[in-house]
Amino acid sequence: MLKTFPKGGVHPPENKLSANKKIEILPVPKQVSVPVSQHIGVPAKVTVNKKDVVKVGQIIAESGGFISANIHSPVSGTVFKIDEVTDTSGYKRQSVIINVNDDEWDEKIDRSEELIKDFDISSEEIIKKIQNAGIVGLGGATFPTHVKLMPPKGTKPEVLIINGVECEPYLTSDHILMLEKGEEMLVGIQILMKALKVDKAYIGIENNKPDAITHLTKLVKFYKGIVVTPVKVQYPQGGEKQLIKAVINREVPSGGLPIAVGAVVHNVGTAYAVYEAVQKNKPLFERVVTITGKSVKNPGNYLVRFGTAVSDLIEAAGGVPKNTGKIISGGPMMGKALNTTDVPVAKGTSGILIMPEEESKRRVIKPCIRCAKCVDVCPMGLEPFLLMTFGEKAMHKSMEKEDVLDCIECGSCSYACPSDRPILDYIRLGKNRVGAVIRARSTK
Amino acid sequence: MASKKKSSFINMVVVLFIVSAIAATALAFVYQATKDPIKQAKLEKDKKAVGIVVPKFNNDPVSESDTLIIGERDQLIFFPAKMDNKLVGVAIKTYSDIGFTERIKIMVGFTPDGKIFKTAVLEHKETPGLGDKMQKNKGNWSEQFTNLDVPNIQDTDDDGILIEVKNDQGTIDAITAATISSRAFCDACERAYNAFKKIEK
Amino acid sequence: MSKLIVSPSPHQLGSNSVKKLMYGVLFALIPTLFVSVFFFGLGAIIVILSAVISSVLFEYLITKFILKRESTVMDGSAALTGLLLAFNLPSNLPIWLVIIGAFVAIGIGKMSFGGLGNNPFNPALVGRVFLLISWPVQMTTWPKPSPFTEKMLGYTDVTTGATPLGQLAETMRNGESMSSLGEKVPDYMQMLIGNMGGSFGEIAGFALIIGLIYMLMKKIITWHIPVSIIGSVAIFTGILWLADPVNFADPLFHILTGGILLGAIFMATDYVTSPMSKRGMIIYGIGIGVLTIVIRIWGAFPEGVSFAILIMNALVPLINMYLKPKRFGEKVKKLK
Amino acid sequence: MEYILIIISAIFVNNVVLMKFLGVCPFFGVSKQVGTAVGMSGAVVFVMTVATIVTFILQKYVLDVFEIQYMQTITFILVIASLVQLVEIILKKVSPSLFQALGIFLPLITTNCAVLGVALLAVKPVYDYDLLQATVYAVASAIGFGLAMVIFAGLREHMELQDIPKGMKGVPIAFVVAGLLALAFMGFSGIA
Amino acid sequence: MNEVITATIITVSSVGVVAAVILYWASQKFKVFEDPRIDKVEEILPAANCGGCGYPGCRNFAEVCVKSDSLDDLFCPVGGNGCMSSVAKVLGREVSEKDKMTAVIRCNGAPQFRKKTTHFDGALNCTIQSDLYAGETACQYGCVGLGECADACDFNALHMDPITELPVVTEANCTGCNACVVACPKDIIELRPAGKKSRRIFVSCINEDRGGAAKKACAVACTGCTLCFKECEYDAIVIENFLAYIDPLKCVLCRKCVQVCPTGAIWEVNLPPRKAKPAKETDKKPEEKKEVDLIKTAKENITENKTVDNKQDKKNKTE
Amino acid sequence: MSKLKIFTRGFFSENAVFVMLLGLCPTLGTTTSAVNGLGMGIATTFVLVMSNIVVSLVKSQIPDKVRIPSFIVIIASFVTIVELTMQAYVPDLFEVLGLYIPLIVVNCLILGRAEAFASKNKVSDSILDGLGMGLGFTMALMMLGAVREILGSGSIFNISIYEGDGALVFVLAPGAFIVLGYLIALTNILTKKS
Ligand SMILES: Cc1cc2nc3c(=O)[nH]c(=O)nc-3n(C[C@H](O)[C@H](O)[C@H](O)COP(=O)(O)O)c2cc1C
Ligand SMILES: Cc1cc2nc3c(=O)[nH]c(=O)nc-3n(C[C@H](O)[C@H](O)[C@H](O)COP(=O)(O)O)c2cc1C
Ligand SMILES: Cc1cc2nc3c(=O)[nH]c(=O)nc-3n(C[C@H](O)[C@H](O)[C@H](O)COP(=O)(O)O)c2cc1C
Ligand SMILES: Cc1cc2nc3c(=O)[nH]c(=O)nc-3n(C[C@H](O)[C@H](O)[C@H](O)CO)c2cc1C
Ligand code: SF4
Ligand code: SF4
Ligand code: SF4
Ligand code: SF4
Ligand code: FES
Repeated sequence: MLKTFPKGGVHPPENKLSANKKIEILPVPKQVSVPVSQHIGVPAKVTVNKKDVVKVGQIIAESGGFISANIHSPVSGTVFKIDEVTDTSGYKRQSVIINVNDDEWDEKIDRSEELIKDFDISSEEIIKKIQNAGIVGLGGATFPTHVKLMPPKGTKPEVLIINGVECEPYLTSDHILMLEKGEEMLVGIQILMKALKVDKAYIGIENNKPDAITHLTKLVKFYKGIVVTPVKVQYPQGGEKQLIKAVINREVPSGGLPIAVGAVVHNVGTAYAVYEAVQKNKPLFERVVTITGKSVKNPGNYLVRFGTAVSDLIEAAGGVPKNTGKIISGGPMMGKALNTTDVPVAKGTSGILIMPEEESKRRVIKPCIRCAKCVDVCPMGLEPFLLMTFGEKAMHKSMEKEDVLDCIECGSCSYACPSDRPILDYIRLGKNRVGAVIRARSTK
Repeated sequence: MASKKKSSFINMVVVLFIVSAIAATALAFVYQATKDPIKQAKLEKDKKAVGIVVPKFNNDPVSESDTLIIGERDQLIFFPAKMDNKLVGVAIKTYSDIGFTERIKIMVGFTPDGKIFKTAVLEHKETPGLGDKMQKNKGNWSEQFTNLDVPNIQDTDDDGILIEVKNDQGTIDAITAATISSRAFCDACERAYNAFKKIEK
Repeated sequence: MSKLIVSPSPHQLGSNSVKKLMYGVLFALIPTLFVSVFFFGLGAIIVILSAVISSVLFEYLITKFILKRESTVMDGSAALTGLLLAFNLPSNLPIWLVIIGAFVAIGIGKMSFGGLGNNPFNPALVGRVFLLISWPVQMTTWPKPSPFTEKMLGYTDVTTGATPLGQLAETMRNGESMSSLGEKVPDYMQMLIGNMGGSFGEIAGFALIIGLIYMLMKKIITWHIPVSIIGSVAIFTGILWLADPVNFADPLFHILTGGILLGAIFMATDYVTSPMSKRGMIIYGIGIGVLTIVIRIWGAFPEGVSFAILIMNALVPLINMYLKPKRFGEKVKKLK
Repeated sequence: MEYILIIISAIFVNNVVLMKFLGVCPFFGVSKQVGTAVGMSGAVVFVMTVATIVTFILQKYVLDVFEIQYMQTITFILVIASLVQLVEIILKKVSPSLFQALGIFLPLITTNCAVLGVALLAVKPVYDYDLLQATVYAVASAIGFGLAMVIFAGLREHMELQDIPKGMKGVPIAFVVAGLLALAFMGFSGIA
Repeated sequence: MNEVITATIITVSSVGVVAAVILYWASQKFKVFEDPRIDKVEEILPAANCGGCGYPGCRNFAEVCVKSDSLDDLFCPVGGNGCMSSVAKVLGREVSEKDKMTAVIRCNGAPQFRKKTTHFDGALNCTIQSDLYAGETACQYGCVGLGECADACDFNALHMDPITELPVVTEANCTGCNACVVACPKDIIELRPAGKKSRRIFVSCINEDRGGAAKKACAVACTGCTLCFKECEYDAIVIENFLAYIDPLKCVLCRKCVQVCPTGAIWEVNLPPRKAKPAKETDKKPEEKKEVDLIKTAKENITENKTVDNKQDKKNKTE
Repeated sequence: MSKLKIFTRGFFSENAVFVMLLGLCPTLGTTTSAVNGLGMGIATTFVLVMSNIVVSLVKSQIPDKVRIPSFIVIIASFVTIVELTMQAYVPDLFEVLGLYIPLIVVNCLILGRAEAFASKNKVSDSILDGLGMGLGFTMALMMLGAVREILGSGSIFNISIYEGDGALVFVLAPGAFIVLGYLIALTNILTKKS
């Protein structure tokens, strides 16, 4: 039996259309707009002014606090203006707009392709480097990586788990990264292990990527303490609590962080970014983005500079198809629908999915028939139908009692519901409100 | 709002005493006044039932009634009906506890030869629509008992019981879907018949 | 490209739908339908048609004219209620009673609560029990099954006979031993294929089990409720039987007769009226099993499944309140 | 065995609320939440038991002796009313925590038909109960009341979340639910 | 007097007296201090102890009345309204007459002024939409039109206009309870003093974008052009983040700002129709008129059918 | 309050059964037929009116702490009077109504009116109030009884109106709840509309 989490989950059609497409480098656009808030936490503070000339990799916005991250210029050119631009959040946010001129990189960055395996540098220095490079989790949540590497007092990391699951349908960026940059990633993992002072790391990979599993299994022989763990194809295998349960059979307590059970989870992309930052001095200003969708002409995986407009990326894949209904940043289960293609690619953009109109529309909502399918599929053991009802009726106390805050917003419940009820919509609403109530209570 | 009297120990007790006493006195008088009518009403009921279940008579069976003791606790009252001092029938107030709900009380009238003349239901709590079909006004089921020649019933299963429903190898058709009530009715009749035999002696 | 559509995640929806599930259950009932028509002929067809048509019609009329909501009849749940109600009736029941049953099931049992998904009690069983208590005579006169004969064309004038459970009740009431029961009822093989008296949908054990397997394969229902009902019936009657084989019938007899299979597979599993968590489902199933046997053996009714399911339906809110699914991570939290 | 029969009969077969229609007002009034229903049931068990014991003694040793059975109603209700008040006063002082749990339900019990009803039934000549049997009968009846009420409260809490049509919302649907619950309980009839 | 009567009287009175004595003794012995107001309230209540109020017993209800902050959700069906108002009197809880506040809608962006660029397809709830993104139009401040405020109103004072897709306040019903203000995720609704004779002037817009962007997003947005600010002689208008705000306490209802606003963002409510203006001023008028006409014709053009469709659509979804 | 309003509110706006949900046990327990409902209603009305009269007469003499016990004794006396009288003159009806006659004592309707109205008002008003409430109660019982009788036994006031068996449930406990539920829904809808 393959390892997996104990309860719930769904298996949507995988649709990994771009699975075998090599990473292509997307040409640098004429203008980029780089949001200063590409991560969870405090937005970064802009350090450049209008008309300043910047190089690739130069800092343009400084971390605004502990949970925050530096932003580096992804291009070289002059700062055109600093203005509010709609980003993937759907709201206007402060961004640095740069007119591109040439492609001049910061001198410190090592641009060679050569693999550097050895590192001899202390744990603190690693973390410092990572922090300076503005690395955030590339698995979706964009949580600043250096914070995760500094476990709070009283906790001790025991294992590092690398999330190569990529359980979202359509997305393939992690998959291709593991195939093409496997070795670099493994070095990155060793660096992370050193930073965390652990000697065990697992790479969890879903069983639908046999090539990545064999490739990495072959490679890990040369890296001490790293094990490749194939896991069952089951959404949301990539959720960190689920992955931890599947790989090391520990349950992160309700409301707790992975570190409570001695685990730290990082995405494969993050590991690769760590490699580049530490061994090549390259800050985080580009990433692999999958562009995909059933009607997209050339689905593929592109290495994209942050700040590039999504429309440019779509253009590279053959343009916006005629019957487009929805454009999603991320996968179909957790991604965010965009209201315009004029938004910049950012650290959290793992893929752009274009859905045809007929698949985009939600169906008519019918009454809950209490079929318990949502209960069956909820990986957190919640009762989504009940939470939704409470959400609709604004019964916040009941929601809190029913552990609404444990919901990881995986959307399995909405997916499984035969009555097409917008369960997660209301749960999210309730989570926000309950969260606000709890915050208000704790400040009292 | 009317002014409220403050409570003190004395006035509490006194008032409650007075109220209770007045109430009790009033009730006692009402009781006195209704005592006889109540008794009368009860007798009337028996009388009416007796009138139904035995042939014509001209004595007062109620005043001539007597209690018959069978077994340990069983007490049945019987009412002899006489025409010109000649016994024309005996009405027996009988009961059964094997009905569907609580006790069933019926009056069974016998002619001196041991035939059932007629029956009348006095009291029962069987389900309306099912068990209550034993009442005359709710169906003609009890017609079966009119002139039932009890002494000549064949006791097919030799259990010594004569009045039985067909399910128990007897001769009586049960009320549809209310075998239990029917069985109880038969049981009461049987009890009355046994009493009758005793009186005969 | 016209206006982009924006909605919260997830953007992909599963292929399940209420309609699919309901029609799936209807499909699973087809074998049973054939067997019942095979044994009860025209009567079965008449009762089924009148129950299904009147259920659908009542639902349509009530949604349209009283609740003034969007019509929901096409989702198949009304037809399913009608069919299951029919399966719980004797095949010679007068049509007007079938129609009243459908009215009670849909009107009182379902639409008074707001229609699909809102009713706490199983509508078909509400209809059935209502009829049973209101017209006990008609509801307990069972035609004899008569495969392949010209009698099949009879509807009201067919010969009647007792059901095995009726025989059981009679036997127990008369204090006779179980061996005398064996002579009066068909053997188990006959029972399994459906050659016995009773409501015409409950007789066909074999066909019902085919339906169960189909629904399990299609993931329409899970095993928890049927298995816990049948299991608890088997265990409970098994204990009684082992303790006193003279006065109690054996477990197989209890499982094959009466509505246990129909109830366990198709009626207790009704989503709307059953618990939401797996643990809850098992408790619910055990409750139904035990109550059924208690009513069968000690109660006034020879058959108890309908009542047992209704009683447990009433307990479902409490079960849901106290038997939650196991939360992820909860245990660790408590250990701390 | 005799006691078991009394218990089963009083809880399931002849359930006070659902079959005998006693105590219907609190059954509807205090069943909006399971928690309250449980508290009320506890209070009813307590009062019904004590009241039945006291009235039983009163009947057998006073009313029957002086042959003034017709004063039954008035004496019983006086006893029950005073008893409830007494229990309330004492409980408040002696065990505030228990009072918190039960006390608030006590006043409601005076006008609960079930208490007087059960006390009256327990002395009915047909049953011919002795004191112990009467007590068991009272306890079981009260449990039957509580059981029905808790189940009903669960159903009502559930109905609150459902999409009940406008005209039926609230009390009407509660009655229909009670009716269907009674219908289900009919399944127990005849168990003896 | 005969025996039965004697026995009756003795029994019943002694039961009565014994009860009274025991109760008195117990109530003395087991006295517990309680808020005396509870007794007072209990006295007013009918003591039917029927549970009709939802609380077990009158005393409990009295306690709840005394302890809770408001009597709004408390009602005794036996005593009725009169009883409840006496309770309120005892507890000194009559609502003191405050300055009447009324809700105003600070968004004027009906669909014909504010083009929809996307279609929202999630659950129909304003907060859900605004948590997700800025909204179907280019104005990220405006009303999203899903009626959460109207649902929050307990007094039937808000409804959604199917044509403008904006909430409309029925002033007569508005109690100024603040529920809609809390409900609206976009902070569209403001409680303002109802004003003399219910006359008010306010800016019906909260768009903080720069003029050009605002105007592009919505034809009736406040662009922060400062014309009104300059016009106002009473310092009632402040402009911050390209948005004007009229201070209700300073505004004297002179209505000058209303006329100068080029986008019609300033609303006047319950003011009498303006006297015909001297001819000179009319050159400004057409523009203003155009706006008004726009709304009018839009309303007329939308056939009834469409309105129904709209509702149907929403109903379908919520069902 | 006008006399008329005191009298009529018991029928509609404050109907004991349909609106205030008081006295439900006899309402459900005795309404197997219209006649039974009528009988019960009249008995209750009698007690209600009489106790209202007495309570409003003695209201100022009763100390507060024993108010309730005293009222109960007064009510219980009238109940006993009804009991005895019925036993003497309508024994059949008495038997049918059985337990519910003594239970009039605890009918919250009566104590409620005594407390809420009679103990604060003039005798004449109290009579009107009692009559109105009582007749409203009687009306409700009769309606419920009539519906149950028609559906359950196929007759009304013991006059058969259709052939064949009625639906037995309506005579039994479940039917009582269900019919009352729908009647209340109906009154809700009707009173809201007007
Ligand atoms: C408010 C917040 C605080 C966090 N604090 C820590 C922390 O102190 N240490 C840590 O290792 N991770 C921390 N995390 C990171 C989470 O454990 C998690 O890895 C991150 O949110 C991304 O997970 P996801 O993509 O599964 O949502 C924190 C996350 C959040 C949102
Ligand atoms: C439902 C769900 C599914 C997820 N799926 C993936 C996934 O497939 N791959 C992944 O790397 N992270 C996934 N994540 C994010 C992880 O939980 C976690 O945040 C991430 O692995 C932490 O690594 P990072 O900080 O390096 O991003 C998912 C999160 C959730 C809540
Ligand atoms: C609610 C209810 C009330 C019943 N009332 C009676 C009754 O009053 N008398 C009776 O004989 N059977 C009554 N029965 C039916 C019996 O329990 C039993 O089923 C029946 O007598 C079986 O006998 P049968 O062979 O006549 O059908 C009642 C059943 C139920 C469910
Ligand atoms: C597995 C399954 C079983 C069902 N069983 C019943 C049933 O026993 N009785 C019934 O009326 N409806 C049944 N339905 C249909 C539907 O759920 C029912 O009408 C709802 O209770 C109406 O709200 C069933 C549906 C499914 C999917
Ligand atoms: S409730 Fe939350 S965790 Fe559970 S399935 Fe739904 S979205 Fe996922
Ligand atoms: S999956 Fe949908 S229909 Fe089923 S219980 Fe959950 S919310 Fe209700
Ligand atoms: S005013 Fe606010 S709550 Fe009301 S419809 Fe507009 S956005 Fe929604
Ligand atoms: S005149 Fe109109 S647009 Fe200009 S600032 Fe004033 S309100 Fe805004
Ligand atoms: S009449 Fe109210 S409890 Fe019985």
